[in-house]
Amino acid sequence: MTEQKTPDQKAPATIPAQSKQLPGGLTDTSMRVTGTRLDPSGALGSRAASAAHLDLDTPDHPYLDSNELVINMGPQHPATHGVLRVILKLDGEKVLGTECVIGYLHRGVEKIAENRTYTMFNPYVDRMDYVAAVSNGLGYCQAVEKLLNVEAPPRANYIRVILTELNRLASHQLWLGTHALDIGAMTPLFYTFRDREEILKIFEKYCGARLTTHAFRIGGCLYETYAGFEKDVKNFLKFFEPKIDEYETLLTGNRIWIERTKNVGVISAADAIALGVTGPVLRASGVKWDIRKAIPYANYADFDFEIPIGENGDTYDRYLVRMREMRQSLRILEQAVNGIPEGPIMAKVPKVIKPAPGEVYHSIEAPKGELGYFIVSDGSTQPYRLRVRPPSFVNLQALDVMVRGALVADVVAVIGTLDIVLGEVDR
Amino acid sequence: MNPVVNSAVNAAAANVGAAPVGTPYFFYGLAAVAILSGLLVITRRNAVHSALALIVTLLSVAGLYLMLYAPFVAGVQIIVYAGGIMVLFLFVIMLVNIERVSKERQFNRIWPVGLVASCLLLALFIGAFAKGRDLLPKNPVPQLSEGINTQQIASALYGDAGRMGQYTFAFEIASLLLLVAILGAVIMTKKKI
Amino acid sequence: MAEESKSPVPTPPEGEVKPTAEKAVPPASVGAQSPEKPVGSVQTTQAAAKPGGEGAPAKPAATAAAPAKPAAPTKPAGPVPMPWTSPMVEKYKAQYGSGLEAQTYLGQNYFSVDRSLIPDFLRLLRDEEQFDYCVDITAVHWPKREKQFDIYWILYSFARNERVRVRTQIGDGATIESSVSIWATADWLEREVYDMFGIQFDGHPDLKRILMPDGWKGFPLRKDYGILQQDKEWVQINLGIESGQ
Amino acid sequence: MLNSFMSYLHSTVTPGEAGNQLWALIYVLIIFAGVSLTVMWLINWVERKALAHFQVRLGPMRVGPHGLLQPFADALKLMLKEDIIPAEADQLIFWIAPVIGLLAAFTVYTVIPFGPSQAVSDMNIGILFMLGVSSLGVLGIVTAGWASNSHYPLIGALRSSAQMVSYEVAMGLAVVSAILMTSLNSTGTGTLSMIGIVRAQQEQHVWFLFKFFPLGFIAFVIFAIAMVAETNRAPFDLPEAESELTAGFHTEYSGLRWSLFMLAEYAAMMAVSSIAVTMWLGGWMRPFPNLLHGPAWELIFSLFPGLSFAAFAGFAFIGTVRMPKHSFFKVQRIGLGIFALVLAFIALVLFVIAIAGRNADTSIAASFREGIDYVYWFLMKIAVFMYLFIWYRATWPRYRFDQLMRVGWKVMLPISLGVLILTAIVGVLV
Repeated sequence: MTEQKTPDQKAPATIPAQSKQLPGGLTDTSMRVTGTRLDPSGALGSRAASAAHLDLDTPDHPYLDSNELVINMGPQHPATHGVLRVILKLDGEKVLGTECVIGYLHRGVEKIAENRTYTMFNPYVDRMDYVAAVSNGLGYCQAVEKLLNVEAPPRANYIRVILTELNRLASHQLWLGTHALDIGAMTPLFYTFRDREEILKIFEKYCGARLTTHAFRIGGCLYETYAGFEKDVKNFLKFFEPKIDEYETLLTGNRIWIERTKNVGVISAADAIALGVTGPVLRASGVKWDIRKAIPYANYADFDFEIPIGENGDTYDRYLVRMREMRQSLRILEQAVNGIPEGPIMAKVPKVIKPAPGEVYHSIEAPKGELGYFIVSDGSTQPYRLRVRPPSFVNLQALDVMVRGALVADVVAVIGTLDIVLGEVDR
Repeated sequence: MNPVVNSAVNAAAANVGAAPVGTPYFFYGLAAVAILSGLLVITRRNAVHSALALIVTLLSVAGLYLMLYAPFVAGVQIIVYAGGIMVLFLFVIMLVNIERVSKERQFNRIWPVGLVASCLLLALFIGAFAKGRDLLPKNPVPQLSEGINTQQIASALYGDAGRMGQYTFAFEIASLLLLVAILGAVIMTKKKI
Repeated sequence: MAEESKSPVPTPPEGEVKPTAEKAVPPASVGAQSPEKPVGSVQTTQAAAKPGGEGAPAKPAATAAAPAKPAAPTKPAGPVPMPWTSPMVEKYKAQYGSGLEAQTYLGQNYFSVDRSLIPDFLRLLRDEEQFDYCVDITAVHWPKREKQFDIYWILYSFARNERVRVRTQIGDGATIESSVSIWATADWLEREVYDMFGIQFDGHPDLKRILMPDGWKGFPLRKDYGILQQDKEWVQINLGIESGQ
Repeated sequence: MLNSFMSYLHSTVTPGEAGNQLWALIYVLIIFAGVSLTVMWLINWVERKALAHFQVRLGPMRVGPHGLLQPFADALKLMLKEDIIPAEADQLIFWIAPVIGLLAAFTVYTVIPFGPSQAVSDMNIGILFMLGVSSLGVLGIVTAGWASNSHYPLIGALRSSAQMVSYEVAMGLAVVSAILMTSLNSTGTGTLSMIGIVRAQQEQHVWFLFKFFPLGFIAFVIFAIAMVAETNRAPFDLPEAESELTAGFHTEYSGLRWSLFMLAEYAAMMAVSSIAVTMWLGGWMRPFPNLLHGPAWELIFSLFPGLSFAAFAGFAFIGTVRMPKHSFFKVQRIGLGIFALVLAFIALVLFVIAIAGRNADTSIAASFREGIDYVYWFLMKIAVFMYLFIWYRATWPRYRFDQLMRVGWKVMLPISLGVLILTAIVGVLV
């Protein structure tokens, strides 16, 4: 996996250049779809044929057989971030192939949605990506607002942006801590949790909940900001800036950290796009694409911030991209908290939400990637069909492509760097 | 090792160290352990058990060396055999499919040949022991301090200041042999160099 | 097929009133559209960011933020689908004729294509129109129709910064071409559609349940799927207790 | 009997040399008890507290004042835990494996010189013996991993055996370069005996750390890295990398057997640290024995043990005072106060001995003072290494296996070999 340097990784990803060579799916050497036919010999072909490519009965070569060891990582394993089960086929310590077995946490969120009214379903979305609950709520509320064709008032948008960016920070902190712990550095975990606490305090003071914050309502926000909200956020900004430097001093220049992450789990931009990978993983491969810029929602268009991108699409770049994203979030927060206007926080929304028959797809840039809601309304008070497009689920699909030929330790590193939340993968 | 020990005998007769305690008991104990574990080595079906028994044998032999006031040899025995070789040995054995091995018949078709060979070897040993009894020292091994054993081995192998040692040449040849063996192993394992 | 894909949203019985509303709204909406600030801001930013996007066709999207709020329960007089016109659409309409309908609803464009055009149409979209990112594949179950399933491909083009939906309809038990060879990401997405709706994808390398346990009976997201007795049965068989409720 | 008992107090040789079986036995018991207690209680507690404060936590605070009794509680818990042997495991070897590791770790201590006469025996192959026996420790790990008959432990065992075997090479070469330095004396013959090595540093008036600078220093660094890998500590703790192999070779172990593994690991840490101290840091010698000598300096340096214990007592007293005045903390405050008093008493005794034995005659007090000084400085130097072990663990990520092997074979082996050759050349030239 080390020398995956297709030219499109180099240049800061001018998209047409990529999409020219995208036809034919993956352009990478180690995984190939020749033309438009699936080539089963190519790694992607065998990857897709997930069960077929690792025959799970133990090999029966009598003597000195150290290869083709099939081990079962998870569902209870310290490094799988929940109940992910990865079946590894190893040659010694080299990974020949993986298969993800998911669904242990499946709660049928989409089925529940069809039996709840739009308002009643709002809290459920927090339980999908419970690390970034506010983002989920924002996506859902805005999708329903789009269906109703109402627009949240400016002040509500500012509050939404502030809380969402804070939540992005919280999610990235949790990712950093657990990722570093997987690679063996215990200390950053405690630093990040110490600082994440400050964010959760703000959430708690705003809406009373720390993790599954049912913060937003369809049409705006239910709660007005508490007294001193701005001051809290500003204090947090002052408090958190040096903390990022602290994390970076521990990791960014650390020789072992670099050796463990550079050229590990490389995925080229073309492969990332073909696999539908979004979020920091896609940006680390050099694709400068962020829904906050491309299709701005809320009032992200009012803020100026950059989209950090990487070059090699390896674990180290993903790490750097997320670290820079934290700093960008701080920029957004600073502008938002200074420019927060007066005014109503709730649009005029009917008591009984009863959208016209129709369908709408709305997606936001969740901390983990594109979080989309596809809602079909039949004109009743309940969604006729609500489809969640979870970033973790789609990103996890890239795991096998990224760890092929790597070592067991790299599998752990890559699972960490994909930043999956099983609650969202399984829904 | 014999000449080394002899030289140690001559040289160390002079300086008498502390009186060792319970020497015979230690000797018989260690010898018994060595023999028993040696038997285990060839009787156990599980290869890992045999390997562990072999390690015990080697360690007790090292203890015997200590009692012969040859601590250096004992140390080398522990490091090289028990510490180094046996670990790699276990390393290999672990990758063998134990169940398969233990199911197999323990004697293959040519066991009579092996029996004959071992009988011949036994006869050879007995003959050597009978003929060469006078080679063995009459009186029990005299006490000699272990304090100079290492230095004696060193001078025997490398020679003292200036003068070339008794066994320097043989020693270097042996090391060359080892080098060849290492290269051969590398070439065998590497498909292409 | 044609008259079905005419009806923009698959209309369950109570939606029959819509055509009237269709006629009613647009003129008012065009008037009401210009002062719409919030959506306007979105359009401008997109125009600034990249050409096309949801901005250009989003004009009807601005229609009638007003009618939504009283939400007359009986008559959902909401925004209505408008025909969607763009060079791309013209091209494919010329190519496929009646098999393809292009509409836009709330500023979101979608094709309603005949099942026979899948997957060639998708491949054309990827190869010619640079829709190189398959956002999502999902389905909707309309038990009352004789072609029970809508299948959606939500596509996005980085080059055009534009998102379209492709919708087709198939009947129960019918199969449809897999698009794994077009977008690798379709693998798990199609597996989930199969898991939840029981729609067979021809040519999928490994079509099996992904979220539900392998031994699961039925397809949960179908409208006629009885949650309780399925759950009871599963619990009794696998956990040996009376009921999980 | 009693005479021989008392007479040995004046002896300047180890009981092994003096053939004094009684004292040898006493030393063995003292060392075993001391090492077990230090590992189980002191190092365990210090590691948890230090790690916790590295990581902005408090660490154990409840069991005993500042968690001082936590290790005992854990040990009790581990002993009372159900002793599980997996059904598929190889019962015999599963049972033997921890014992092998423990034996290997503790046998080493027979030749560690805590002082010129404060060692069980001074084998003339001391360092050889230490390396050999400590290399037997891997047998325990390998057999444990194999006997568990499970995938993760097997991988852990293979990793650790490969790792230990490959790092012993660099370790041995570094040690040899230090042994070469011992031969730079009048007779021109070096020694392998631990005490002899320290004596050589004494004669040459320099720690081998600074000998032929930077050669000695490089060799020391090589050894200091290799010994971390040898004891499977972070950042080389691949055999028990919890994020990949859940717990590595002792995944299937629990309760007492698991604690035996831990005991062996920490004992091995202290053993290798004492090798480093003996080889490069002048063993039991106090700092600057030949720059600052004379009765005044002797007295000052002999006050150090008492002073350090007094410092501990002071910390404990501060803690007692600063403990909240709530009745809930009453017991803990009393306990900490008693602990402080005990420390203060020890300090007092040490002061008394230091004063009483200040003039270096052959009185029992004098020999006591000397012995205490030797052991004190030796343990202080070991403590530095133990703290470093903890520090590494708090700071660094974990190496990957191939990187570990690369570092061992492609970096440290050539360097140590070059250092060895250079040391030989320089030694011949001077």
